[in-house]
Amino acid sequence: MIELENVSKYFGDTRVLDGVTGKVNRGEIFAVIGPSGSGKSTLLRLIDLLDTPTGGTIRVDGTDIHTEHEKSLSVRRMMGMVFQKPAVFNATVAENIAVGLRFRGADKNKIDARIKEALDLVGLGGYGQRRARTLSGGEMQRVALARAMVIEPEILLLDEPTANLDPVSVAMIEDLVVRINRDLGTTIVFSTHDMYQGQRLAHRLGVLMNGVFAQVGTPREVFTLPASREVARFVGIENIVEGVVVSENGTSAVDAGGIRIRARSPFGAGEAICLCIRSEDIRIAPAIRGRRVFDGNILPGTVTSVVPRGPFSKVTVDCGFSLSSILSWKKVDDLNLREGREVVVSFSPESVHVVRRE
Amino acid sequence: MIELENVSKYFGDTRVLDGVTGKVNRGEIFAVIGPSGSGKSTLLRLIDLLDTPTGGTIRVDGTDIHTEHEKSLSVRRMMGMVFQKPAVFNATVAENIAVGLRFRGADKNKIDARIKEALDLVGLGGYGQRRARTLSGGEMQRVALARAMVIEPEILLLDEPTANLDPVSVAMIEDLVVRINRDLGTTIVFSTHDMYQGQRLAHRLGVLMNGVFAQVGTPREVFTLPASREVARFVGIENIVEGVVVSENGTSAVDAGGIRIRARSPFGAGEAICLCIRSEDIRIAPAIRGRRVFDGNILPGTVTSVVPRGPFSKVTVDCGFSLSSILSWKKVDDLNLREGREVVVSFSPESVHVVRRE
Amino acid sequence: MYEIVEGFLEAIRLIVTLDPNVMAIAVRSIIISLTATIIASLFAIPLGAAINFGTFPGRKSLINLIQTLYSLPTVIVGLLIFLLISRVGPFGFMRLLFTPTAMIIAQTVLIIPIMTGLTISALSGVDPVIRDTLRSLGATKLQFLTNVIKEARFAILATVAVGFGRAISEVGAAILVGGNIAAASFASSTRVLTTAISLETSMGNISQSIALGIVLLVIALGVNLAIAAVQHR
Amino acid sequence: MYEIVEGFLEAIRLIVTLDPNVMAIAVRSIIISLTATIIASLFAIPLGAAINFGTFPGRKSLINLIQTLYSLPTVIVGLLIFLLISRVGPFGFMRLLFTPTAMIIAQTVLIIPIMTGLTISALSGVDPVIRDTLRSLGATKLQFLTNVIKEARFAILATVAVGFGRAISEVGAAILVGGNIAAASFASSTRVLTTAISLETSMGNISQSIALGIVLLVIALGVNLAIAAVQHR
Amino acid sequence: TTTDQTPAEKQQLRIATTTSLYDTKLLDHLTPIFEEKYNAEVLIVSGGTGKAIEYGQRGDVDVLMVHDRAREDAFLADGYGVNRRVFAYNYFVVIGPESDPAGIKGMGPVQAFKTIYAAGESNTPGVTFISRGDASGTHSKEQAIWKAAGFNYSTDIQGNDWYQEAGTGMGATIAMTNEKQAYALSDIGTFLAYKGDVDLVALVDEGDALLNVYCAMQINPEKYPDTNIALAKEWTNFLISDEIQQEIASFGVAEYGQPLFYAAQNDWEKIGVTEAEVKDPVA
Ligand SMILES: Nc1ncnc2c1ncn2[C@@H]1O[C@H](COP(=O)(O)OP(=O)(O)OP(=O)(O)O)[C@@H](O)[C@H]1O
Ligand SMILES: Nc1ncnc2c1ncn2[C@@H]1O[C@H](COP(=O)(O)OP(=O)(O)OP(=O)(O)O)[C@@H](O)[C@H]1O
Ligand SMILES: [Mg+2]
Ligand SMILES: [Mg+2]
Repeated sequence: MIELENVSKYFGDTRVLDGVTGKVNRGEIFAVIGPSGSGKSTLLRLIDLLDTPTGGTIRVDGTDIHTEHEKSLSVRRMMGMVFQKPAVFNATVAENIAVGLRFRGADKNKIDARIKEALDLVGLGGYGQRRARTLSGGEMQRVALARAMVIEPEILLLDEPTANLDPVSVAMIEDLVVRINRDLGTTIVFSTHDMYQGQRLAHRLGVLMNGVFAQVGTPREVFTLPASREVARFVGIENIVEGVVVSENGTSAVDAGGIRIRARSPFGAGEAICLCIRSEDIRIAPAIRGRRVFDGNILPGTVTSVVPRGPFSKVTVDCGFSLSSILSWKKVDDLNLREGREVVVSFSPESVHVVRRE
Repeated sequence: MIELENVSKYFGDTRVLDGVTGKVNRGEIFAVIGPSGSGKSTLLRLIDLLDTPTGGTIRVDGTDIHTEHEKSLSVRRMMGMVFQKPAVFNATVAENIAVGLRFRGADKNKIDARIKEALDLVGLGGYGQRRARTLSGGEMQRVALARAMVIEPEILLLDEPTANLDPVSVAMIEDLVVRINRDLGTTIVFSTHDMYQGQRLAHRLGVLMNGVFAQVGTPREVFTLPASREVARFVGIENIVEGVVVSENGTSAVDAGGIRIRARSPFGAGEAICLCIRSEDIRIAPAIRGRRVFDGNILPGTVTSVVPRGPFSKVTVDCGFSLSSILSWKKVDDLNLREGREVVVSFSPESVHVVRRE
Repeated sequence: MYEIVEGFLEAIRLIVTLDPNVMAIAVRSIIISLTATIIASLFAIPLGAAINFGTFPGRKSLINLIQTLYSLPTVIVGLLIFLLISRVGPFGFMRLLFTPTAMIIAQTVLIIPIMTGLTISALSGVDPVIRDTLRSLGATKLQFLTNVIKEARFAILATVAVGFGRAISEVGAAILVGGNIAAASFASSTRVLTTAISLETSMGNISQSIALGIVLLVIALGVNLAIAAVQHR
Repeated sequence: MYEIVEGFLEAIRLIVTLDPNVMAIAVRSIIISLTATIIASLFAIPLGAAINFGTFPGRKSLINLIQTLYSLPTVIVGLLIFLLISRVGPFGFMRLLFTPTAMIIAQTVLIIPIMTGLTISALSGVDPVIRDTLRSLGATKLQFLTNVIKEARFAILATVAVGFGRAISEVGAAILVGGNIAAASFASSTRVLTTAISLETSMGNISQSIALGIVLLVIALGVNLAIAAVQHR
Repeated sequence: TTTDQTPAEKQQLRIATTTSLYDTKLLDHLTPIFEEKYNAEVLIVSGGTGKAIEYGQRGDVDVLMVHDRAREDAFLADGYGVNRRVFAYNYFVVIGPESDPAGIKGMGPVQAFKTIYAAGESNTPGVTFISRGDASGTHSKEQAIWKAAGFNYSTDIQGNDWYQEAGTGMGATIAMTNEKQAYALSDIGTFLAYKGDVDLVALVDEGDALLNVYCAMQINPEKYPDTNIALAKEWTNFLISDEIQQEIASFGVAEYGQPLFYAAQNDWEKIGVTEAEVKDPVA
């Protein structure tokens, strides 16, 4: 449906995109995730013909949209976009939502029906006659979504569509996005800085970093097998430890600052690598003397901090290097974890993901 | 430091705030959380003297800021604010940050030093000469934060300060907020729709709903003992089950649509209540026949959905009513959970929080 | 100074008694200047929009040129139109000179530059996200323009107010191509308020001039109130 | 039509040869209208800002009144100033009539309404969040105003361009209070380009009028280029 | 003109004059001579007769130069002016298209006006009369001729379809007359200035009724003591001096092939004024 071929965009001397290549399939939900300033908005704007790439080609259904100007309008009418900081027209909410339909010459009854439907869908039923300018940030965002949605585009581009919303509204919008995709077959490309949102919604995601897609894949691939240390960090792997592969029988061993860690890796001895371990995969137990039956990595250490995080606590242990684990509050209380306490940290070789260090 | 007394704000006939009462202590980080449109921005704007309340009093250090007009400027100069959709001046980034200092007549050397320092703190070192209008959403937000920060206000008001940021930047900003509070003793009031952020940063939080603070308390209080069903829902308690208290010996029992549930509650027999149970506290086991040794609630049911959520999966079980649990992917695989599978759901009476139904 | 007071009283008298002579002149002024303003708007607003949103070489120079034309003296506009429509001019056959039509043409030409320039200013003030939103909603060029103009309606109508103000208050072009004729029939007369004021002034009737000036301002007030009513809708 | 061509050639000749007579008139026009524009800006911009950001009863009526004054004919402005500064007027003792100072005063008064009105438009276009940001950064009233104006500098300078255009192109007030005097000394003369054009026209020298009109436009172009240079900084 | 380093030392003389006189450039020709002779600076403002008189009445000028006997007398009678001196005269002309549809060529002015009236009333094609209609000296003269022809101006003449009031200056009126190929009354100076650009001819240029007499008056120093009394007197005397009378008589000959003005000095009887008014220097 959408093919990006070596797309680049410079603003003056600033290279924002520098050879983005990828493909979004028809009917797919594709997330563009990446740090602030990585060019997510820029990429979506290029797709929506709001800006011109410095180089490369963007094809929609085979049409090179930036050269075949005579098709511009029809290409654009295939798409709907919600901007990162949406702006509303100085009119009522209903008139705001009607704009796209009016552009397409829809008749009044149809427009009215659609507006009502859309407002209900985004949870703003009854807001039709309000002046859009007086809405709160989150309400505006939902109006913008409704406005893009009512035209039933083939491609929906959403630039951080829930950045201003509370969790209940986020859930509602996410639900809506999934339903639009499922019921209408709309191809959806959205950007987000919330990788969990990427994971919840997207069939595939592209991680935009340093002007290119550092990795494209299913959420599970990206989350469990990040392609690089940066991606690992970005997708929330909190434990990233530098080391060097030391060849050994069967599974490889890694030397991380003098400490031996067992892991599976495709890299040969002597290679500089990073170990990525999710907090959830790290267990913490009281520092009981004596050997425990566990075919993995067991490291003694000292708790350095315990901080709340949602319904959990994040416990950081110094065992030569820092490792963090996520535990329920109850567990923290049960184990009586606090700063300075001696514990053992354990994790299996399978939960260690190894990436090359650059 | 800041006292809100019965503060109300109507826009025409719309009652946005309708008697907000509360107190922010000196040196405290106070979060205002609440759904979209609940009036968080409105409240912050009233504190920053950008709008006038319809009724009630706001006192800062004992000064009724909305009546003692001669003190307006000095009160305002005690405060710095970052807006939900920050706007930058059409000038360079450095000039943007300098504005507040220039207003206070700071000298050039000091301004330059502070700008550099602030840019480094928000991770925009070297951006000083960029035109602020060309920044990305997240970059602008950070400029706005730096701009409010350099004036070293006694009170910092942040309206959803990280709504446009990626997780790495969010972590950086959160860190910064904590440091400003700790190192400079700045009182910080921020609004957020991310309750986990509220929890991570705030000493206390106020849950704004229907025009009032539905609950004010420490994060732990609000998260574990929400004052009402709405608060419970808002702070992410996914399992909320309606029932009626049925008196019994010792701990009370609740009848939830014919199913008996044991819980501790202060309510008398016959009262209509809601049971709030965190997903994390719900265990799922294979439906093994025979009695298990567990002094709690054990309910048989059928899995209705398994959806990924971050590094976990959310498993929903129908056991007369719906209950969801959060399990690691590995556990889901181990138990072979998928739609239609029969399981038993268990949770302890202690993990049930009971609120009155209204 | 007593002439000012006298002028005020005279103005009130003229308005209250609906002095037929003055009313005819006032009505002619309104018809001519309002028509010119409407025609000029039809040119200037689309033109301003095209320039504001266009990306063509020389765009900035064009804007400078338009701003320069703000300074075009009304007499020069009058002269140019005069040369074009006088009997020996290229459009002489239309016999337009010294008719209200000629005055409408001259005033239209006179205010097009300033209306175009102010339209550009007004539109350049529209939030870029609004512009992007319209584009992304699939607006055709025309839909885009009408909607951006609608969004900037406050400033655009202020532009119209400026145009009308300039049209109804100018005298140089009106007198050159109109001639300030007081003929027997309404349609062949070309005396409007400003040319009448200028005549009274040249005759030394200061209070009569001021009275007519006040009548003109009353008319302008009416037109502006009408514009404001549209603006705040 | 050949007058237009002739006017062009004559304009080129006047400019190339720096015709001393025309140069004196042109320089006088620039001095007078630029001074008037600067003085008017000093009044109109703060006034416009005060009205735009003020919340006082009658604010909307005041804006309507200002827009109405766009239509104030230059002759009426000239007459009012004339009555004030003529020998028997209240300021007659200052002997300002028929001096360039009087012309500056008249042009200043003439363009203050439009500059004030356009300043209001310009400032009302500034993003409300920018305004809130300035306030929250602890701006005093003055700091607030200067910074908002800086933010709206594009539109504000466009306003200045409009004011200058109106000042340099008007003739009614200039001739009434200035008198179009061609005296032997530069300082006592009050002939400016527009009054000279009007004189040439009344004498039937159409191509000379057009030539002077072109000189005027060249000056306006220069001023606008200067304004544009500031605008785009 | 000598360039002057210290203009403050120079005395200034302010003169209000009617447009028709000013536009002939006669004054531009005379002032340098005066300025040199009296080390003065002359400031001239021109306007319609009414406006010029207004300037005089308010004391904004030192000298008034007009050509409207009736209003001059009123001005003097009201005590605003003193020391009127007549310095030049010429004749108005009745101009019209060469085709002359009313057939007035060669008639006397009064007869011509009667003929135009008759032709206008009988709707003769192409007969239109354009009047200045601006209460100027020329307009006054036109009204006087209508009166002399036996008509009541406001009831018989104004409001007719063939009679249009231009309400503007002489130049614009000539342009309009040319455009409409109509008749009009013009001063000779302005007509000569326009002659090359228009298809109009002077159909009637003789007759006492067309007499156009220019005078200068000093503003009454008793009313406005701080006018420049001395220079005003000098100016008046300068105008009626022999040397300047000759300048006036020869002015324009080079350019138009005929003089624009006649010197008043020796023709006081012909133009109906006293000898004192053309000859006696102001004391
Ligand atoms: N018009 C422009 N001129 C110059 N630089 C620009 C322009 N627009 C964007 N940029 C720069 O390009 C980079 C990418 O911007 P973009 O808005 O695409 O980032 P983003 O990934 O959407 O970031 P965020 O998550 O903060 O919204 C940023 O560094 C930004 O400053
Ligand atoms: N000027 C105004 N006129 C009318 N209604 C307004 C105005 N400003 C805000 N509101 C309404 O007040 C309510 C609260 O707005 P506010 O911006 O304070 O909400 P919020 O809690 O900050 O929401 P969000 O999380 O979406 O930013 C909203 O329903 C909004 O539409
Ligand atoms: Mg972005
Ligand atoms: Mg908000």
